[in-house]
Amino acid sequence: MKLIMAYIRPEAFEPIREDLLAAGFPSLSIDEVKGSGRQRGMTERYRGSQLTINLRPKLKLECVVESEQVSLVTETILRHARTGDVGDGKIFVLPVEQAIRVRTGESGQEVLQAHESEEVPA
Amino acid sequence: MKLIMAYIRPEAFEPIREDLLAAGFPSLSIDEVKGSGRQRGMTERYRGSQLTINLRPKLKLECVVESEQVSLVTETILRHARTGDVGDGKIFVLPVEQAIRVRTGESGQEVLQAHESEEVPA
Amino acid sequence: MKLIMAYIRPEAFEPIREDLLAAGFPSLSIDEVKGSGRQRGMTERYRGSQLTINLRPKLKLECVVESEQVSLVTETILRHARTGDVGDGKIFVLPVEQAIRVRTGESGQEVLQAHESEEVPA
Amino acid sequence: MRPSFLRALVLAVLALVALPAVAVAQDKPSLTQTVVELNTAWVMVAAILVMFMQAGFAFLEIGFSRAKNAGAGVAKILTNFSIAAIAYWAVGFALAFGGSGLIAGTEGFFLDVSSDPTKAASQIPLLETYTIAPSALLFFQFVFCAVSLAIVWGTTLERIKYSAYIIYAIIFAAVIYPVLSHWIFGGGWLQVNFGMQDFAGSTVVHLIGATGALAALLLLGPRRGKFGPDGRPRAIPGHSMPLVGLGVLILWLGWFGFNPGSTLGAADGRFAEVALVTNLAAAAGVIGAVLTIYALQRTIDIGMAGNGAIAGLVGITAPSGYVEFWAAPIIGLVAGVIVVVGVLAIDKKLDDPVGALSAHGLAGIWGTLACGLFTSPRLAELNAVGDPGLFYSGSFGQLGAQALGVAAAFLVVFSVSFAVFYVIKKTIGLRVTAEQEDAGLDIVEHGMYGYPEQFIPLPEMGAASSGPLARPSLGATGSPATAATSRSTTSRTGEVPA
Amino acid sequence: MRPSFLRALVLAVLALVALPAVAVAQDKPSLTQTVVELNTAWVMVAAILVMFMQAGFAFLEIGFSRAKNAGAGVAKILTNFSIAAIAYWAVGFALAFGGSGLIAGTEGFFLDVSSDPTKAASQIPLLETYTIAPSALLFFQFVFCAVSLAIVWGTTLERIKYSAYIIYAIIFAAVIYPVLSHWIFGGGWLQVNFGMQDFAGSTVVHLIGATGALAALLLLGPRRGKFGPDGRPRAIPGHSMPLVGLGVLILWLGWFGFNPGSTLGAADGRFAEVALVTNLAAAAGVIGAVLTIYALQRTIDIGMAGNGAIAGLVGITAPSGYVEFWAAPIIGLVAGVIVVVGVLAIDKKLDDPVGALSAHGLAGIWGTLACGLFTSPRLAELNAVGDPGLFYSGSFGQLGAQALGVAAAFLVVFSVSFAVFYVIKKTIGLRVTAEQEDAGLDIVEHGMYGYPEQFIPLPEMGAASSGPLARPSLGATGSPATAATSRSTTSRTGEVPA
Amino acid sequence: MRPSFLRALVLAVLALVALPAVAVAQDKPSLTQTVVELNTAWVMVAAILVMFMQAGFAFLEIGFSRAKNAGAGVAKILTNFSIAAIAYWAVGFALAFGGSGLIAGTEGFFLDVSSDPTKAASQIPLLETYTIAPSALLFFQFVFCAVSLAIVWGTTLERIKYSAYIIYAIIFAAVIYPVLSHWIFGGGWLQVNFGMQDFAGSTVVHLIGATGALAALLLLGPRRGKFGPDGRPRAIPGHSMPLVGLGVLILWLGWFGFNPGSTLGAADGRFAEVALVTNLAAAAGVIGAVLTIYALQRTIDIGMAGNGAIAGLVGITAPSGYVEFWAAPIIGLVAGVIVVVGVLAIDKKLDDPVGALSAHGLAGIWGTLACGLFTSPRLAELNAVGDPGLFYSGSFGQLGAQALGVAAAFLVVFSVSFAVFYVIKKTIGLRVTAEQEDAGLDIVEHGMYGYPEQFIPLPEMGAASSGPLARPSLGATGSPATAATSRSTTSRTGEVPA
Ligand SMILES: Nc1ncnc2c1ncn2[C@@H]1O[C@H](COP(=O)(O)OP(=O)(O)O)[C@@H](O)[C@H]1O
Ligand SMILES: Nc1ncnc2c1ncn2[C@@H]1O[C@H](COP(=O)(O)OP(=O)(O)O)[C@@H](O)[C@H]1O
Ligand SMILES: Nc1ncnc2c1ncn2[C@@H]1O[C@H](COP(=O)(O)OP(=O)(O)O)[C@@H](O)[C@H]1O
Repeated sequence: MKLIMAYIRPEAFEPIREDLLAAGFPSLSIDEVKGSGRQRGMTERYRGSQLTINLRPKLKLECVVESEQVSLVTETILRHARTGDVGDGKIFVLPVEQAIRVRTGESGQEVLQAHESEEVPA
Repeated sequence: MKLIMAYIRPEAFEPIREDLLAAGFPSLSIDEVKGSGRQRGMTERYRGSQLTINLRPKLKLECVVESEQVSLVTETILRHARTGDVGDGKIFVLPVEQAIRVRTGESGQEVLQAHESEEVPA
Repeated sequence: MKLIMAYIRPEAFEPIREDLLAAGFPSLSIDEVKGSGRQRGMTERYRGSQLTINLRPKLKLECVVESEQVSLVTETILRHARTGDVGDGKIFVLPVEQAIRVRTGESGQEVLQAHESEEVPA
Repeated sequence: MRPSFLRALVLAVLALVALPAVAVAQDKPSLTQTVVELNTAWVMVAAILVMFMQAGFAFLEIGFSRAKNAGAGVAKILTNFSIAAIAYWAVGFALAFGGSGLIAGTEGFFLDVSSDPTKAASQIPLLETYTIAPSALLFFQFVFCAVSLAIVWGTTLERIKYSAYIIYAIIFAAVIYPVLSHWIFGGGWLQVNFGMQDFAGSTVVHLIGATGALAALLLLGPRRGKFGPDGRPRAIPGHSMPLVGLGVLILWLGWFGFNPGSTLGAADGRFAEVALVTNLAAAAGVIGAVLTIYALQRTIDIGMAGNGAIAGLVGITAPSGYVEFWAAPIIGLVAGVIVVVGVLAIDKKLDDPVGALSAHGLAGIWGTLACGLFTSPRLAELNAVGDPGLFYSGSFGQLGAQALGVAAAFLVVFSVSFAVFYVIKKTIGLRVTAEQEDAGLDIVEHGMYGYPEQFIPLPEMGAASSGPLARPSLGATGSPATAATSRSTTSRTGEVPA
Repeated sequence: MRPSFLRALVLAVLALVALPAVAVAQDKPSLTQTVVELNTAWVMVAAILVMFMQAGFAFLEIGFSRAKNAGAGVAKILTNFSIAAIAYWAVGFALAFGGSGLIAGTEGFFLDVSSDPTKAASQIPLLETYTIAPSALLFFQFVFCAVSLAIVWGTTLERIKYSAYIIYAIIFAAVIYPVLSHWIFGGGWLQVNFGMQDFAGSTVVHLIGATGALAALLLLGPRRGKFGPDGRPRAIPGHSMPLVGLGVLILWLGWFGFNPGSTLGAADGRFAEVALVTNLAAAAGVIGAVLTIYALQRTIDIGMAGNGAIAGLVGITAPSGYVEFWAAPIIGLVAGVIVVVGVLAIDKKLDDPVGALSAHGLAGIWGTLACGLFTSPRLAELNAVGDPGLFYSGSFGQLGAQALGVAAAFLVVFSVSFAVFYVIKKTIGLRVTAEQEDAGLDIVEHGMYGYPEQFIPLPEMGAASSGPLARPSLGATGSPATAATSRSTTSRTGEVPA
Repeated sequence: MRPSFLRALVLAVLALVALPAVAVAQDKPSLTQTVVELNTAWVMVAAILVMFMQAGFAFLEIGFSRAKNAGAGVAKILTNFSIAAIAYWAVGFALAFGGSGLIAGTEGFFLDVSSDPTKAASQIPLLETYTIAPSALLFFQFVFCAVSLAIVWGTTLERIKYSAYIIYAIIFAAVIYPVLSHWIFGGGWLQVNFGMQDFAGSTVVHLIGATGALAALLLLGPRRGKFGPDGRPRAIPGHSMPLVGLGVLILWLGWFGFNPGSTLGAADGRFAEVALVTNLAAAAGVIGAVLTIYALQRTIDIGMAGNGAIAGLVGITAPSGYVEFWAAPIIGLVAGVIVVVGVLAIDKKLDDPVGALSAHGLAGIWGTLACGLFTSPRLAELNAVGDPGLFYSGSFGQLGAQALGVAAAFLVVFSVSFAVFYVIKKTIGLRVTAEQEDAGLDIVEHGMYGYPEQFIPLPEMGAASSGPLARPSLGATGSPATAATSRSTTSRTGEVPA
């Protein structure tokens, strides 16, 4: 199992979510973070003084999937997150050793995403 | 050492924190994130137009512990976070290679949580 | 490649960012999180009732670098984040298996940080 | 309230009201008419200030709510004020001032002075005492009713159902408040038979509102999480002290209509004296509350300072037309102490998020009783209601009348309100479900958060909502030209500007 | 507006204005002079209330904006109000009231009554009708113009350029509004030749503002993301319902100056009747809107409740001086229904974030037409404008006059406004770029967010901005002494207090 | 201020005040009495508007603070206003108006007109000039004192100790402000011996407040992080421009009481002219400030637009009763330019977060001097203070008097204030600790954040505070029935609705 951790532009998320859902990956989490990278900072003005902001808002998308599905997910992300401008972000893949579904307590890679066969209690 | 990364309902956190503290795991971090999973979205209405919200607020709990203590922590989380309804969340375990305590600079797994024997400077 | 994940005091970030930038590590992400550790909680009062806050605001810094550069980064963090008081935070290092630059789709450790030699399109 | 003042002008008012065409036709202004106009102008200004107290209550309540219930406070104030406006005009005003029965008035339903002004004037005995336009009297009395109704709801916030409160609002504005105000303001038994003094309504407006709140609260219960498993109260902080402050300052402002307007005219500048008395008490209320809370918990609780102001104002409301300047800071200071001690005591058992039971209830009782202590002979005579207070007369007589009034008002309003809320609870229900309470009234009853961006994840706001800073090419502030340039000149050195 | 009322007083005003030194010199006050002063006082109070409606519009607009555009609303209201103040004084007032031509006035530019009061009085025919100080008339009329201008901008928010709106503001306040108000308020052709009734400006102020908004909107287009790829509207929720509520309550307050102040004096207390009528309609507007939206979508939309209040107020603005009490709740209720249906319908094709097209446009039309239905014979006569409405007279005559007035005002204002905005669009541009719109007007036009801490990352705020809770040694609330102690006594047990 | 106007009425006032019982007894209203009532009504309305300026200052200050200090602003305004109310009534009013000494008054401490009205009237010489109720005069003058005090604190925000500011507040309201206002308003040496013109207090109220602020600031120092290691100023943005806007609009509103109310009556409608003059200057102030800041930094700084309005208002405060309409936009425009340049210049060395030193100090000086330039002969005569300005008379005489007044006021207030703050600093301390400053005054002094949900982690708010969206079964908006259904019908397809 792998954790796909992608820093993307906030506006890119919606189409990614839709495609992932269609591809059978409904489960993921996002977090609003600030990133510094190659992208320029901004200078703001307030009552004559300046403030330079180097950190830009990014969305961090976290999605744990079975190892063989990593490329499927990263490709979906790349498809929508790429504008070609500096600041598009990065995707990192980390190893995951264990996964547990809280609702049932079951563990293993079948808990990662929703599966057709699975029973849905509520 | 392992990083336990749990996505749970926000209201489940308080009892988990208390039990972990009692069990000798005072050190952890949380973050307010938004998750998408099996849980239904909500439809909101505003001046006649609709807005469908697919992401629900979750709490992400991060706790690095020694490898042999992982199950102790995950069981504590499962005990309180499970309502049996869709949306209870997931727990993931990732390998951690190094841990450093900033205050002292010392590293190794003894820095992860507070230990009885340890010196507490201030 | 490694992910350096550091929980630090918010006020420590600025000098760390500056030093990392100077050392050739412009790329990183931060997130405002809440942490529990050895640090005392605070008691707040509101209309005569009390509320004890055990979680303190921390900054989580995430920076993926080549394996051999981990110590360079952690030392920079330690230099500025250490006050010697309880609550200074922790640094964890996790393995990263893959890194992709969204803008170009290229992957590998050369995407992690900006390199002199690299072409900068926009 | 001074029933026998300037009685001679009444003929003029009648003439004026009855014969507008004549008034228009006449070439020279008459002084009598000008006095009526001046009185009407002052009372309308006062009424407009009191109307704005709705915003004060709204923001007090909103500020003391959590963010997930902030929008509901807006809907609540708009709905209640509107219901009260219609109900009071249709029914309430007639019960309150449409005749001189001991229990209630009987004439003037759906009052329409403009279509038949003589009839209106003949229906309202108070117009024989005060030389103002009938519409001004109706409007002024209505905004008082609306204040009293607004007081009910602070205590119930974050859990009461929309449908529940509108039912009570109709009954309150049409019947409960009007009948009580008839007893004390409109020539009813407490005023006439017992000489109860309540210049602007410490009892009529404030205690009554707080009593309705208490009845609702007992049937409603505390907010989820207010009391721990051990039964100890837990702080559930409101989401915005600045909005609480806005509410308090607007209320303070409105009170300059509330008390000084209750002179129902500009006669001999009395209203200025009432205003000064009011301000001194409010100021002392803040000081009393701040000192008390600091003594008890070593911090200057912001909400308590605000409650102190309100308690001072509520406390001086009944005495404001009856006491000399020197008494005002004393009355206010005591009210400030009472409200803090009251909030702390009540909080142990009941969940009153805004402190209305103390600030309007206890301070309302104190204010009403204070007349029995401080009313000066001069002013008792001027108002022609009751006798001087204990400190002047040495007699407990007036104090007794005041206590009786408080007890009667409390018992009647509590019984009726409890019955109404009980029926609501057993039929349509008084409270939202636990899940709805957790989610917040905004999303549950109103379909959208009061602060959408706080609760809706950024990407759900649509592609256009990426927010500041997200786009790549806004490197330089404001100027798209520069932005375009910066886009093409990004270089190694430009990547991360210092 | 009653042109022939108390005409006799005009000599006194002239004398007073012309001869202040004499007035000062004379030892005894004269009743005539006192009446002028009283009228002036009431009209000034009303004007001040109307001035404060600027805050109402500002917060309505700010609350309905996303947080990234919240500050721009502040800059917009300050700038527009200021431009209007200068432009109306310099040019507008003369066009509106400086003579009795059918199209526009011609005297009184840069009015300076104080330097030459007799001249001012001779320039303004209205001063022969109303006995108030010339400055009060000017100020009262100016704040109306400023309200009308403020209405234009809500519809354009979150995307219009600063430079675009200031240009239109100058033209609107100097020419468009003054000319139209001359036609209907100032003795122009609609008032004189057709007897169009518009007591306080359902058409003059509200419809005109909404018409300008429509012209702007058609050239401006919807906000990015308002309509999905399928063309269906998507909700873009404003960021703060409490601020919307503040706006609505301030507007409601201001309307007690708007309508009752349009009596332009205190004569026989008419203004109190107008106030009551106004309040009944507003209340019914809220009720109508709440019932309608609940029937349609099963939630009590907060913004719609607020729109209902405003629609009720707009609807009663024209009739407020012409109808009896009973008509007010009906007019308001219908306005409340109209505004909800209107917002939902318009939202399908046009992006009007605050609902101004419905609340000021449709309700303004309804209000103007309502005079043709409900105007009572008594009040038509008192105001000496037009005839009774259909329900009294059985004749469609007045309704026709009203419809004509609406059509004329709409067509003229729409054409001129569209032309002005078209020229602006083709020259300096009407709208910020897509990137700027995404980033928000605050940062792009004003250099800083309206809520900096919401958008600036914590560490960028400087080392001093670490914020509460971050520092280690503030263990106990408030007291540094205790904090110091807690620092040194941290122990195993103390590490994580329960 | 016109000392010799309508002097004849004074007997009537005395009679009225002295003999309320008689007034009541008499059957016919007297015109003299009605004039007093009208004057009193206008002055009270004005005073109430000025009172509300407290909310304006509060929100200006709150908006310009960071969120962690937002609640402290509420506590500060309530406390200071309350202290001032008691201190001014007890001591201040007597020093200011209780006699005609050149330095200070000596009678009327703890004034209680109602218990002994003849005495009160005999103590206050001003009541011989103005025919208003004594309480109205006291209240009007008190709210001015409270405005001046409020000005002091904006400069000190985010770091001054609660205990420090209450001490200065007592001294300021009891002594400093009253003595200075005696010199210029109350018949003291600057007014009588030098004919200094200051109609509503550019110097008395605004410059004095700013001077106190400067003294405090010099001893207090800048906020942590304001100046970088290189000594260059760094922006510390306030947290809410909408609240700044609210503050500015409320202040603008209040100014319609401030300047026009300073006529101390309704005589010949002069107050309407003053209001118009005031508005023109404020508008020009906004325009001046916007143009200046745009010229300097290419963005329309929102706070600067607000400062421009205030500077325009402060600038016109002294001249408002002395100048013709045409002068107002000029005075305002210059004030708008001054405030921007002043803020930028001062910001280089001193940390004045709200710009009070410029907006009230520099613009106050400009306004006072402007009388020496623009005062018209007609109005100098009407007010019977000083001579016409340079542009009419060609003489520098009045300008000299104005400059002398400014210098005297500044020097005296600065010295005394500096001494008071110095003693406070050396004893109880003026400033919170660095750690407390970082944590914010809200939590440190008031025990709780002004915005609790912003600073308290969600789970700490208790189990009941899970917030919207968290619960599983609220799938459909609002309706629990549907929610229950949705719970049981969740299926594969229903899991993730589009
Ligand atoms: N090595 C890294 N570690 C952590 N976050 C990174 C790293 N590199 C990039 N990011 C995140 O990705 C965002 C975009 O990166 P940036 O370097 O600006 O874009 P690009 O990849 O187009 O050069 C950054 O703002 C940051 O949040
Ligand atoms: N594979 C995953 N990767 C990342 N986050 C996940 C993943 N699966 C679940 N989550 C998180 O857990 C939350 C609950 O998951 P959900 O699928 O709704 O519950 P359940 O496990 O009961 O089916 C989601 O909202 C999301 O935040
Ligand atoms: N084992 C851990 N897992 C996750 N977060 C941790 C862990 N230990 C510490 N932290 C984070 O670091 C912060 C500081 O830790 P703390 O124990 O107070 O400091 P110290 O290392 O000086 O004893 C915590 O608030 C928490 O956010």
